[in-house]
Amino acid sequence: MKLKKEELLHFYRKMVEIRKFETKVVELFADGMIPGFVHSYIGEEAVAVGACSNLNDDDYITSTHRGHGHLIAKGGHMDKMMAELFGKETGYCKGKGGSMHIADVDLGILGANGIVGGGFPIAAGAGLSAKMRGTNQVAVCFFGDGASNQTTFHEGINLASIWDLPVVFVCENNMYGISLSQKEHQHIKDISDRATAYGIPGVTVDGNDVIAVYEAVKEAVKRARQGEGPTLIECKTYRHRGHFEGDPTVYRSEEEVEQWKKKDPIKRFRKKLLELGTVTEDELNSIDEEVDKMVEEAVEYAKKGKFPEPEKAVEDVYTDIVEEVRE
Amino acid sequence: MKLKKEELLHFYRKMVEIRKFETKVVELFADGMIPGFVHSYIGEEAVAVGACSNLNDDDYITSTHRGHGHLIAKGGHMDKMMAELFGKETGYCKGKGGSMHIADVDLGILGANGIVGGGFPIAAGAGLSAKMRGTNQVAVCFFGDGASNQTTFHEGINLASIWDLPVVFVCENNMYGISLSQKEHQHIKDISDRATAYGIPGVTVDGNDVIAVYEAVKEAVKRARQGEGPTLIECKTYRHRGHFEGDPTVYRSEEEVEQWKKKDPIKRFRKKLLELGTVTEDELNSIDEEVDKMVEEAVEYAKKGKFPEPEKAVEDVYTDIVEEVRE
Amino acid sequence: MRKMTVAEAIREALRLEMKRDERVFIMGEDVGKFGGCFGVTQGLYEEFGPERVKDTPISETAIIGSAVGAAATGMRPVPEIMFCDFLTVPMDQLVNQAAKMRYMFGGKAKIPMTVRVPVGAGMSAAAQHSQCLEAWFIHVPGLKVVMPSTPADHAGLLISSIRDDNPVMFFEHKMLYGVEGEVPDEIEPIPLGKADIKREGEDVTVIATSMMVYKSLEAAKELEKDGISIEVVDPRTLFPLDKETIFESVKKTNRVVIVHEAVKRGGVGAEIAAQIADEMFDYLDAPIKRVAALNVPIPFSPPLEKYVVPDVKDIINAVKSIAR
Amino acid sequence: MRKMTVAEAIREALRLEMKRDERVFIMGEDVGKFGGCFGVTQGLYEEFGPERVKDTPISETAIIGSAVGAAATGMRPVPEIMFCDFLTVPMDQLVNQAAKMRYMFGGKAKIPMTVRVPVGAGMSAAAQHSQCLEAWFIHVPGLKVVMPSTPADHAGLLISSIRDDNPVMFFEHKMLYGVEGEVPDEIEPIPLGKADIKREGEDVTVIATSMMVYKSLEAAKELEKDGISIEVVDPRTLFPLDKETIFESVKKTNRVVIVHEAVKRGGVGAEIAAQIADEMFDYLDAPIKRVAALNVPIPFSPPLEKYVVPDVKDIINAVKSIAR
Ligand SMILES: Cc1ncc(C[n+]2csc(CCOP(=O)(O)OP(=O)(O)O)c2C)c(N)n1
Ligand SMILES: Cc1ncc(C[n+]2csc(CCOP(=O)(O)OP(=O)(O)O)c2C)c(N)n1
Ligand SMILES: [Mg+2]
Ligand SMILES: [Mg+2]
Repeated sequence: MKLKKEELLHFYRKMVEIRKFETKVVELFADGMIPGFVHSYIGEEAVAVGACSNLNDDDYITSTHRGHGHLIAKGGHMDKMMAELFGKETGYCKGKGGSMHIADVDLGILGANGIVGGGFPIAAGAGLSAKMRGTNQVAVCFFGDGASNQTTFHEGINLASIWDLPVVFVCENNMYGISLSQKEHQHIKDISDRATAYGIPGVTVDGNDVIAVYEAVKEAVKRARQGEGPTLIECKTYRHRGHFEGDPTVYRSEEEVEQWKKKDPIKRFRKKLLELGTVTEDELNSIDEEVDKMVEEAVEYAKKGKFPEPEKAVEDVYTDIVEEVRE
Repeated sequence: MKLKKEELLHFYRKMVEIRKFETKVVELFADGMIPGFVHSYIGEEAVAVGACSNLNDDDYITSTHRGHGHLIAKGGHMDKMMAELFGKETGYCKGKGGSMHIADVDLGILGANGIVGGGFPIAAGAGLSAKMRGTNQVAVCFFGDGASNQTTFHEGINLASIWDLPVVFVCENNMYGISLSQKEHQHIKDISDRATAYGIPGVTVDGNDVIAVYEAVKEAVKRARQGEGPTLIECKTYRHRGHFEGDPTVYRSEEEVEQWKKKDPIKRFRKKLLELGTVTEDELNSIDEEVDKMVEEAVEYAKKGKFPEPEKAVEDVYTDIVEEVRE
Repeated sequence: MRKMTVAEAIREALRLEMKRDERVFIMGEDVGKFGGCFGVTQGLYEEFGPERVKDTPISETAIIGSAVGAAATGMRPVPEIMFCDFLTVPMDQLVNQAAKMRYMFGGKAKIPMTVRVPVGAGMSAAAQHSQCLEAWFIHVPGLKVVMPSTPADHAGLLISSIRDDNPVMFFEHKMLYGVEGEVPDEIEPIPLGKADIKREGEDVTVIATSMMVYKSLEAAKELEKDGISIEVVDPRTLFPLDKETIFESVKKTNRVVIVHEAVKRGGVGAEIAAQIADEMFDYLDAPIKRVAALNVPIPFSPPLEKYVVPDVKDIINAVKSIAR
Repeated sequence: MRKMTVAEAIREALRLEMKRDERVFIMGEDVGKFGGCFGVTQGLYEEFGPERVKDTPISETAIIGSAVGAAATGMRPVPEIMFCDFLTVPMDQLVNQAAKMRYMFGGKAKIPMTVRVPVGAGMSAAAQHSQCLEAWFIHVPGLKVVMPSTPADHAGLLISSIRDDNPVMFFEHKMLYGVEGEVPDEIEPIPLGKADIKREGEDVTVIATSMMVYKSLEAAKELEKDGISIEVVDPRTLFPLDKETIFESVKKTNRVVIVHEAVKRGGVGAEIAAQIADEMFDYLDAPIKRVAALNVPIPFSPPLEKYVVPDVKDIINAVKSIAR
């Protein structure tokens, strides 16, 4: 597949956005600026970017507890994300959601999700809705290797398969569900093999190769838009950091981490771009700098925002009932 | 495989027991003697008998809403079953369970189950327990084609697969989950294909051929007892009657039913036995007559029993707390 | 006015809303050509076709979860869960997704879906097919909970539920499906959060839901013979709860019996009693009584089942125990 | 006596029972080499090995369901569900299988399993990681429900739960894991169904659970300054509930405040209030007050979370509103 330069640069920029955003988040978390849990996406950027680069603004995604990357890749605004992580009223969810619940429904982002596997049937429902409304929207459902053992995986994909729903199930196989390695939590090597159970195509790609992800998802999105139903795509990748910030990662070896860091999706892609000669080092560096600025601005925005007034806690439970929730 | 005559006769007898028991139940239900729901096993006898003939008394089974056949095949007593169906205190569950909850834990029968798919993890747990206690017991989990789309299918089998639990998952694919045909509820033809998702063996057999079922399960039980883990066996079969008694079966054609009735597992097996020349018509007829008598006795037993005293309703909720459940 | 059964009233409400709004659709197990396990959706498949009356696999999690996804993206699904007892299966999608999504997103989503659920004992369906679990759902902020009694209430409240922009749990008693009652020729929405006084009375307020409204009305007749006049208040929606109407009645009678079919411990009656014991304390002249199922799983055998579930006599006894 | 945190006390109880009875085993997500999401099972994997401290896939339904199967066949599993909020996933196995199996089988099975579940807010874990859902389970006949506060109570009650032949839901507050207290050198089982008076007092009975016991004790100190003496009753087990102790206290004070962290509507406080409003009506001199979380999903941002969950001040205000 021939990719245009601007596409390649888009991949690069988005991956760098995620990396730098996440790097900053890790820092701020350590500094006590971000409450709650933070699950870093560092190392997995090629998946979100490769997948979402196939989507339009009105296409849907469902995300996970490790959602920042998906949100940025789908076009989510860094400033509102950061403000949400801080718990500010200027955040995406007015401080009510936090890292695990950031959403931007207008951008088709149906939310990060604190429930492992929560997104499967929701994505199927978004696909169903698109189909019933006669649009050609698709829904991409991101999930982890661990999530592939949840109840919802089975029911969500089965439903999508029988109704030929326009859904792409994108597995981020980072080889661990918290401390449990894939070998320990399932008896298969390739999660894409599970596609057989639903009579849908299943493919495994190098999840640290943004172009490989992009192309696999492109094909799946095409099928979906043509009414040919869902696809299961497994992207083998790795999280550089612990499961959450603060995880001592006793369950994996330093060597393993180092091995994977060598396959860093951004470094690899940068090298490839330079080798191809399509772009210059300067171009890439200036992207890096632009992104640095974006992240700084996002932090500024977040810091500037106010914490929500406590009384606002009673709003947004229902569309119509507010004060009565006190009773 | 060479089967001894007594084995063959055992298959025949057990299938006839189920058929005659069920035929009587249908009659009694129509007469208003049996309250609640009744799901007839007629037409599927070869599955229960073929599978359970591999089991010892201390092996386990988990059954379904369509459980009478499994229970009889595992050695359950017809009289206590019938009394339970009548709701009598002399029944297996003292009238508390009814058709969907008959159990005989001493015979390893961990209960019929009113929740579709309820048995998968329970069977895995029984297998785990056997393994931890160092016995060589196995657990057989019966389930329908419809149940293969439940949450529990996925999690139960996955668990059994990673821990090499001694469990055999026996699917009774009777082509419908109530009104929905398999074609409509899943996008695959052979449910045994789902074994791929767990890296375990999957086989499909003619579920109306008791010997085929027997042999497939034999192999699986052997694997299980040797610590090699679970197997998924799909038995293609058909229920002659509606989903439950009273079902108008608008969703399938008379022709289809007739086709399958031609493949009646008992008629077929009887014919085969006679062709093989191992048994005489007289021998089979006398089994038929013995079973007729058994069923009559079971009905007598059931009729003779008393309904439970209403106050007994508060017993058996807990092992220790009784009267306090009124509060 | 015309006569309709509860099942017919529900079906008519579904029909009207599906005709009025093409975003409304039905999904569930055997709701299509089979017409529903209790025949409630009969004819709708023929009228609206398989796209809008969707037969699903036996996958309650997928049913509710896909309804959530569809509702969040512009549709108005009306999923059915075949028996209340099976709500245990898709609880996560109901409780952690449907109920909380709007809030977690800071008000930036709405989930207009109505989950229809048959509840109740009375047909020897035993422990896994007879429960009333509505109490769980009033404990889940973000959900509304409706539990009607008459055919007219089922129709009017179902219409409001479907038009509501929030997830609504709509509990129907399976033994009421065949019960007849008057239904207006033009079915109008009945607002959620408005109780209905099913019978006026002076001496004791009986707050009853679903099937127990009928049993309370029967009890009322018996009690009248003894000179005791009860007021039967049917909350109809358990959240929002019409405290005003309930409290007005308590002010008048100063005595309360709460009746529901769910097991007593932790049931909705506890919440209603607690609200009265707090806010109406000064008006109370007697202990607040609850009549509900024994705290046991529902047994199969008819004499046991009958014993466990509250009946007219239990209501009469409770009323008499506190009547002046 | 020695000092231990709640986490240590739980761990010690697990250790003792696993040493005493080889049928006892632990299973759950990351309970093994990781030592549990909150570190509670740390060291047990090393001591008892992977067979008895089983790391499971992220499959709550399989965890609970296989525990049921193991319990029914001679083992005594102690499964852990990582956050109370995830109980929504295996609800069917808890409610329709574990709780009802014995009954449905006519008393011919026992299901000795103890489900350990961290509850509660306080760490900005937001709506899907902060709930207290114990109320659902008192509404399920067949289950016992334990919710301790002090380290000693956690230890003693966990031992009893593990030895109990029925399925027990054991709720631990995650913000209490680090809280220290005295624990006997010989840990003895504390019987289920016995409340504990954490502080004697004369004027108002405060019935509080879990974390709220601590907040009530703080409130007690403040209130003392105003001359109000509260008796803090910790039920410790929500079913069986020690009505006797609670009622005795009410007889003495004639005034009741119930405090829990779960949202108010449909919470356990409703049941306790309802029982008092029925059986203790004649002893009551004031409305029964409940202090509980607002009826909203738990929000993320610290000021919001703090506002939603009850604190010392809320308890003080409630007590003052009814104190003589
Ligand atoms: C239903 C449920 N169970 C458990 C958890 C706790 N938990 C959060 S993330 C996680 C691991 C998920 O693993 P995986 O799906 O592989 O995603 P990854 O974290 O590796 O990206 C677990 C167990 C949860 N949030 N929801
Ligand atoms: C969780 C759950 N959902 C739905 C039902 C209602 N129900 C009872 S039997 C049945 C069909 C089961 O189909 P299958 O598994 O193929 O078994 P079969 O009846 O064909 O033997 C359904 C939907 C149920 N009992 N439990
Ligand atoms: Mg992972
Ligand atoms: Mg079937």
